[in-house]
Amino acid sequence: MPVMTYRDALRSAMAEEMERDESIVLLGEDIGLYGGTHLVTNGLIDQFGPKRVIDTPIAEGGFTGAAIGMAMAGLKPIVEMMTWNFSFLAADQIIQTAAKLHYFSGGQVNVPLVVRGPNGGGVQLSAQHTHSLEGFYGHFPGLKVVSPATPADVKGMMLEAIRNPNPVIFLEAGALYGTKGEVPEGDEVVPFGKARVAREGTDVTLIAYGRQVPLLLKVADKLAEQDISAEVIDLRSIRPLDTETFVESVKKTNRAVVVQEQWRYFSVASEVCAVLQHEAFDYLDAPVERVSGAEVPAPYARNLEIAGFPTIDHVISAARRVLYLEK
Amino acid sequence: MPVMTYRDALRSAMAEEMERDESIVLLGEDIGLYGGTHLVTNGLIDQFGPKRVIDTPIAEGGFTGAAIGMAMAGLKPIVEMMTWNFSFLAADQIIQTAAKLHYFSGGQVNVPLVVRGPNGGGVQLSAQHTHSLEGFYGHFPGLKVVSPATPADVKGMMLEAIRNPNPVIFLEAGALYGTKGEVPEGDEVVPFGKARVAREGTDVTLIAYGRQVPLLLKVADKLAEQDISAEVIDLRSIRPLDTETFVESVKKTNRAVVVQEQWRYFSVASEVCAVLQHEAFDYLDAPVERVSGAEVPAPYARNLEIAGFPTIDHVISAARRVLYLEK
Amino acid sequence: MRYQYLLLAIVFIILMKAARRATRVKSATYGTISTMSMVRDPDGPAKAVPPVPARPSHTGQGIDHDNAISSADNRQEAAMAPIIAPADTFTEGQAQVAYDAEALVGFYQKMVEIRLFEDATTKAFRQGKIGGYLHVYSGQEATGTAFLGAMNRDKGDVAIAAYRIHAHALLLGAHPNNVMAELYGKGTGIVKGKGGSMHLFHAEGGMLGGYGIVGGHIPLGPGYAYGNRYQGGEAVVQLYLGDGSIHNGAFHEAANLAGLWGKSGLCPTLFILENNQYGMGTSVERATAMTELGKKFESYGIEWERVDGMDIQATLKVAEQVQERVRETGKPYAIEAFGYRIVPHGAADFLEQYRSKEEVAKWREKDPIPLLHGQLIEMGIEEERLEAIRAEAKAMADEAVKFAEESPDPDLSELLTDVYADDTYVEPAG
Amino acid sequence: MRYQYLLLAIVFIILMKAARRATRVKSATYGTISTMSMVRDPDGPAKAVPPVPARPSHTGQGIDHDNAISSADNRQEAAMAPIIAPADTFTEGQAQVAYDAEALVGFYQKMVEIRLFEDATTKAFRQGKIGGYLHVYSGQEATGTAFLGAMNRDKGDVAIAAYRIHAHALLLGAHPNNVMAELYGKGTGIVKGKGGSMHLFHAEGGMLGGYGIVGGHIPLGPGYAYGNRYQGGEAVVQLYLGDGSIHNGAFHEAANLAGLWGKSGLCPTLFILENNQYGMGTSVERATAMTELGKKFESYGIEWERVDGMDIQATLKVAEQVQERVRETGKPYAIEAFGYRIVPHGAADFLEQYRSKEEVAKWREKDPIPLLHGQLIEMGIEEERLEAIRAEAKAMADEAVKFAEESPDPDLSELLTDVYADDTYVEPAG
Ligand SMILES: Cc1ncc(C[n+]2csc(CCOP(=O)(O)OP(=O)(O)O)c2C)c(N)n1
Ligand SMILES: Cc1ncc(C[n+]2csc(CCOP(=O)(O)OP(=O)(O)O)c2C)c(N)n1
Ligand SMILES: [Mg+2]
Ligand SMILES: [Mg+2]
Repeated sequence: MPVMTYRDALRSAMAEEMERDESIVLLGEDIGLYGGTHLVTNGLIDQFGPKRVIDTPIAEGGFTGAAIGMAMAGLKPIVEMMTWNFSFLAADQIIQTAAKLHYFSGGQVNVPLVVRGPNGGGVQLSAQHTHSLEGFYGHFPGLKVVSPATPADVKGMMLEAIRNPNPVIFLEAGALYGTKGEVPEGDEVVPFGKARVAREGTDVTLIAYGRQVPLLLKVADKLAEQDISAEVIDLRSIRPLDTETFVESVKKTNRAVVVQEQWRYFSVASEVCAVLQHEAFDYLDAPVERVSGAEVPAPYARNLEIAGFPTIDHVISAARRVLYLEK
Repeated sequence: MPVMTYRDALRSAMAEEMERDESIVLLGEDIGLYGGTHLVTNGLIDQFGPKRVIDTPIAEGGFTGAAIGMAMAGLKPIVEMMTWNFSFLAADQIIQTAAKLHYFSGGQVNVPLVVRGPNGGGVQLSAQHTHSLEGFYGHFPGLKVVSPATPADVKGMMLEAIRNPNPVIFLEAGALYGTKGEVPEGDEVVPFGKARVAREGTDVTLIAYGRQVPLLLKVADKLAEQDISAEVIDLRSIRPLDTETFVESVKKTNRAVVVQEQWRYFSVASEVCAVLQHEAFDYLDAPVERVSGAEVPAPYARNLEIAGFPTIDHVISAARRVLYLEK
Repeated sequence: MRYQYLLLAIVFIILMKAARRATRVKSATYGTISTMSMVRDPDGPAKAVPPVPARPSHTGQGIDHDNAISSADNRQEAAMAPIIAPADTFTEGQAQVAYDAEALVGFYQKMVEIRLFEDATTKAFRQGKIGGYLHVYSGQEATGTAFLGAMNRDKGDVAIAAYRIHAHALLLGAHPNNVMAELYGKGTGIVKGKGGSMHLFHAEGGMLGGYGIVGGHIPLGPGYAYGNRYQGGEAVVQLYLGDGSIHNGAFHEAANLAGLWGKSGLCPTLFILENNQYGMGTSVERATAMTELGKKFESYGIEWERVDGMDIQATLKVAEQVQERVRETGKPYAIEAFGYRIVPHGAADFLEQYRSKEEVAKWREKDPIPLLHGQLIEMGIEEERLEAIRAEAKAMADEAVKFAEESPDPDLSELLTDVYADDTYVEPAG
Repeated sequence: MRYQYLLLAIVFIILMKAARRATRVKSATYGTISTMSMVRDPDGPAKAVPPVPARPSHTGQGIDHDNAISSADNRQEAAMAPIIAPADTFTEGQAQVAYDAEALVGFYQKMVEIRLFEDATTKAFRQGKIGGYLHVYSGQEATGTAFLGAMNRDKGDVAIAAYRIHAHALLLGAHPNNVMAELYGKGTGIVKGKGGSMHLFHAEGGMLGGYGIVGGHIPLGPGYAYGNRYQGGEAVVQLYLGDGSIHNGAFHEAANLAGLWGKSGLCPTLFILENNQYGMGTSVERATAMTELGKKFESYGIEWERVDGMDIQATLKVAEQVQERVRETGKPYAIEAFGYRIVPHGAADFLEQYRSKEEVAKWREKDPIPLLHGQLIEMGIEEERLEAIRAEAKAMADEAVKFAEESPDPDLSELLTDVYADDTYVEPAG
């Protein structure tokens, strides 16, 4: 299997599908001439022309709404949020229109729309440019929300996202754009609503998605050094959420740690805990631990920023807590 | 103590405080001449004039942002969202500016702002006009988020909201505007971050906020008929969340049901479950049950709408499940 | 509680009487046409529908009147002078087609159908049979009737509008029975009872909604237009918006995209700005310092003209011409249809503290239906024929009500369908 | 990985060389002033800073060049003709004050200080000492320098701006050391290391931010202006915005509120639209069909004029006059300052696929600093004096770098403070 970066895998999913299907268009700020601020769309304007790779003014609400209109007219638009931090300006279009149109039209209108872009913290991007919005968008029925962590998944899930007849919130792990991995050639769709066991283990289940998945794999390595066998679950889909996979895992390990970059309250980790205490009540040997970001807007200074994100040490310590190896 | 409606208690908190403090201004759509679509501000333009009761164009983002500017200039603006459903258009201003300004200015700027309005479903308002946004806004540090359920609380918490130096998301239970209750006279502030035991009981803890609180009180009555003694907790504050009160209650009752109108995933109830399984792990005799709205955009037809909201029967049945009286 | 309702009912009757008094002279000239939910026996005197307690828009709880209006000064400081229709700025149009009396009779019929249908909806709302929000189009019928009439479905033309849209659905061929059933929240409703008054869709007829967030639907228009042209289509999108929505950022962003995409002929969008002078209770003067609303399109390189939105002969003159112009150029174009909402904003909003009865009365004199009625009589159409049209329209509305009342509620299973186009499982309440 | 970095470094050197070649002629005339992060020894030839691999803006991961540009046609179809400055539309202003050479020397000093300070920031960014986003003001100094100079702090004037704001902070009296320390993310930073380049605040000097969401700060301006007037203040709010932000809904809503509130004299806001012809990589022509940006203010009843934003004598002529005009009327007013960003959008954006080197070179000839330099020489100011100013400015920048480098990181406890103004407890990570 060819090895490629997360960024390339993503671009190739779009480019390949655009070659197959003329109804796909891209919209976003500086995705064309400029090449995309994260170079995800670099070169696509040359390949497909400006009618299909549409540079827009800085008007997230407007062009997301326009993309909904395009979807109604039979296109399959892919909107780039330059970063998801700007999507608050499109929240009304996403939540009030895209998510509900199929329902309140009594099924008369479909919205096959993908809204994609980098999500989560970068390096010192500070308060307004650092958000993890899985729970935020995941809350709304009518949307599908995914958060792929590997090059293979980002390609396979983008293919699925484009072909899916619903509005899809595609939360890329911006921090992982440059990471590499094997990517199956051709048309390997990764379906939504299926979590992935990223590593098998027996003593404790570590659960995350996106940027935290590679972090958990490192944690698992370190725990292995302490003779602790950790199973790592990559949720991949946020809505629908595959509860079965992690519940089954915890029924086996009896202990779980959920890790996320986002804030603790009303979050993905809250949900996972709520599901686990319900579905694996009799299996849990310890309270499920959550590891989350600090409850603060992201600071700029690197030392503060690092202190505000979940770290390997946080997770190790949480894993040891659920194993009653430390307090 | 005088008895008044939730609506009047709310209005009187604002009117009394406006008489005491000239720096308070109101902004919103049709809050002045029209009287407010829910009549919460009715008459205030006559009392305080159009410079203090400012009718705005339909521009939620713009006037919320302007209110932030006013707060920076030393005013204490109270913004009315005609309904919180329109606040997605102001989400950027609320989340990106109001919530973070104090932090990213290194403490140089305060934002003493209240954004208020009716939240939650009404009667047949359908998909775009039916949202419960406690978890949505509660997720963001920098905001204070409250959801009062009684006339006394709505008055006392509005007084606190106005005097609080932070941006406050004030989620009124629109469906309760006409309900009556005793309201202490004068300056009785209800502090944020303190839940309320709305009814004491010993067998099961029922937890909610806003519109569901009166519903839980009815449930408790019905359970009493079955010789089940239910304790009812009204969370009141969403951020900060008073976890102590409900954890203590569950340590006593060993069983809990959390009820909310909002969608199940990544919600307030998720959080309460997550906290309970962690803080009361050894006390829980049964998994905490959640009762939430159906995972659909709100339908218009009355029968569908009713079927989509949590009901007394849902809660009774959940309470009986945690007591192992039914499956 | 009962006492409050009684008080409300009394206030309501007084208001109704005043409104009737104000319009009596004019209404005498147009027989059964009424707008304040009065059902007139064609042969007898008008009878007011027995008022049921109006409900406030949100909760079903009573409204309190404790905080009566106290200071006229503050109020005056806030209110502005009533707006006068800038009649001299209306364009005449250069219609190829001259509409003869026969054609106009057809338009008369359409307008009457809408009016009487909507009168019936208002009545049903007051009876508590229709829930949620209900916004009727009374006074503005000439605009929708002319412009929607210019649509060419063979070419794929569609309309996208906000929430004051019963007329749009009816004019684009939705069956009145299904529209009424929708408002009743019945399973036979045009969107299965899921949407209600604000979310009417009739995709087959080109009616693509039906949206409740002011301004929120505007970006959809240029997007649809682009999407259609991109695929080689030749559709024109009619995009209806209100004067209140024009100050919203969504308008600005969408109009700018339309202008921009229009440069390459990829954005055949006809903006139809219905300036009825109020966004809910806020007059144009109180919403913007630059009140010449159509001119705002110039910021986006979009040409525009203003028409008298209450005179169907004026709107007709323009409609077909601009529709084809947009089709040919692929560029957006804008119409400001200047008019007036002669009814309250929504059916629940009976308190009109923000405008005077005199102002409403003045504008009711320009009501497009009696206006056309008078013109037709002058052209020699016989009153009996128009009377028959009204009777038929009334029968149509009655039939719709009957259909709606007799229709079953939606099946409860409908709650969980249409969330996802691929029927992904969703959880029920509880 | 290493190979990629090497490749990047080579590409980078080539780009730098090309840029230098393009500007050599002109740059020879202004001594040590440089913008492409070249540090010149005052006595010797220019030396390029050894290029470190530029990082893409988000991840610190390498950029791939696999998808090289293949089709020139598509690119040409997308790009539009370069914009020419509409010089004949610039207003002359009727300044009461004529600025003599001595005063202009003062402005020269300010502009040079900004330029050299920012050159130092760019260098530090390339060295990896400054993180996040870094947007410098090079080419636009004449605008900020003139307008911010017209502020009257005794009357409470303030400025609110976006993220290209080092100049604003410096000109309003923030100490360069603290500004630089902020960019370094140090505890001595002007906002304690919490904000970085985009969030500079110096409330004492009237600098109220520092915002990173395009358009998001605009509504704050009219709000602040209203708030101040409401309390009997006489402040003017200078509200800086870019050409890219004007298509955002936030602009539209805010400008409309400003116009409206201005009718009652309650909105003394001076909009300063810095039209540097690009929003990131998108030219004005590619962002709107109506490219006369200042004219967009007319939609809100706001008067405006256009000035040459690269000629400080032009901006000075207008600045004081309009500042006082806004103060007197309490109404908003707008300036379109037409100029050019002669540097990449952000310090990480070295790939400029969206504009030609020729275009940049052409505009570098209008660089405000050499322009004023030439004017001053013509006025008889001696080169030595200007040289000394540049040397001092360089020393100031060096000192700021030294201060920043030697400053301690913020105390870790700072992570959890300033979330709430009343110090509500917040939880740490973990
Ligand atoms: C974003 C948003 N804000 C507020 C409302 C409440 N609201 C419904 S209709 C309306 C007035 C709209 O006025 P206009 O656009 O002129 O349309 P008209 O009612 O006159 O047809 C308002 C404020 C809403 N639905 N959406
Ligand atoms: C809402 C939003 N969308 C996109 C961005 C990314 N972005 C940062 S600066 C910029 C360009 C802004 O251009 P302009 O307003 O002209 O200011 P200039 O950079 O030219 O000073 C963009 C698109 C952002 N910060 N906020
Ligand atoms: Mg209107
Ligand atoms: Mg710019």
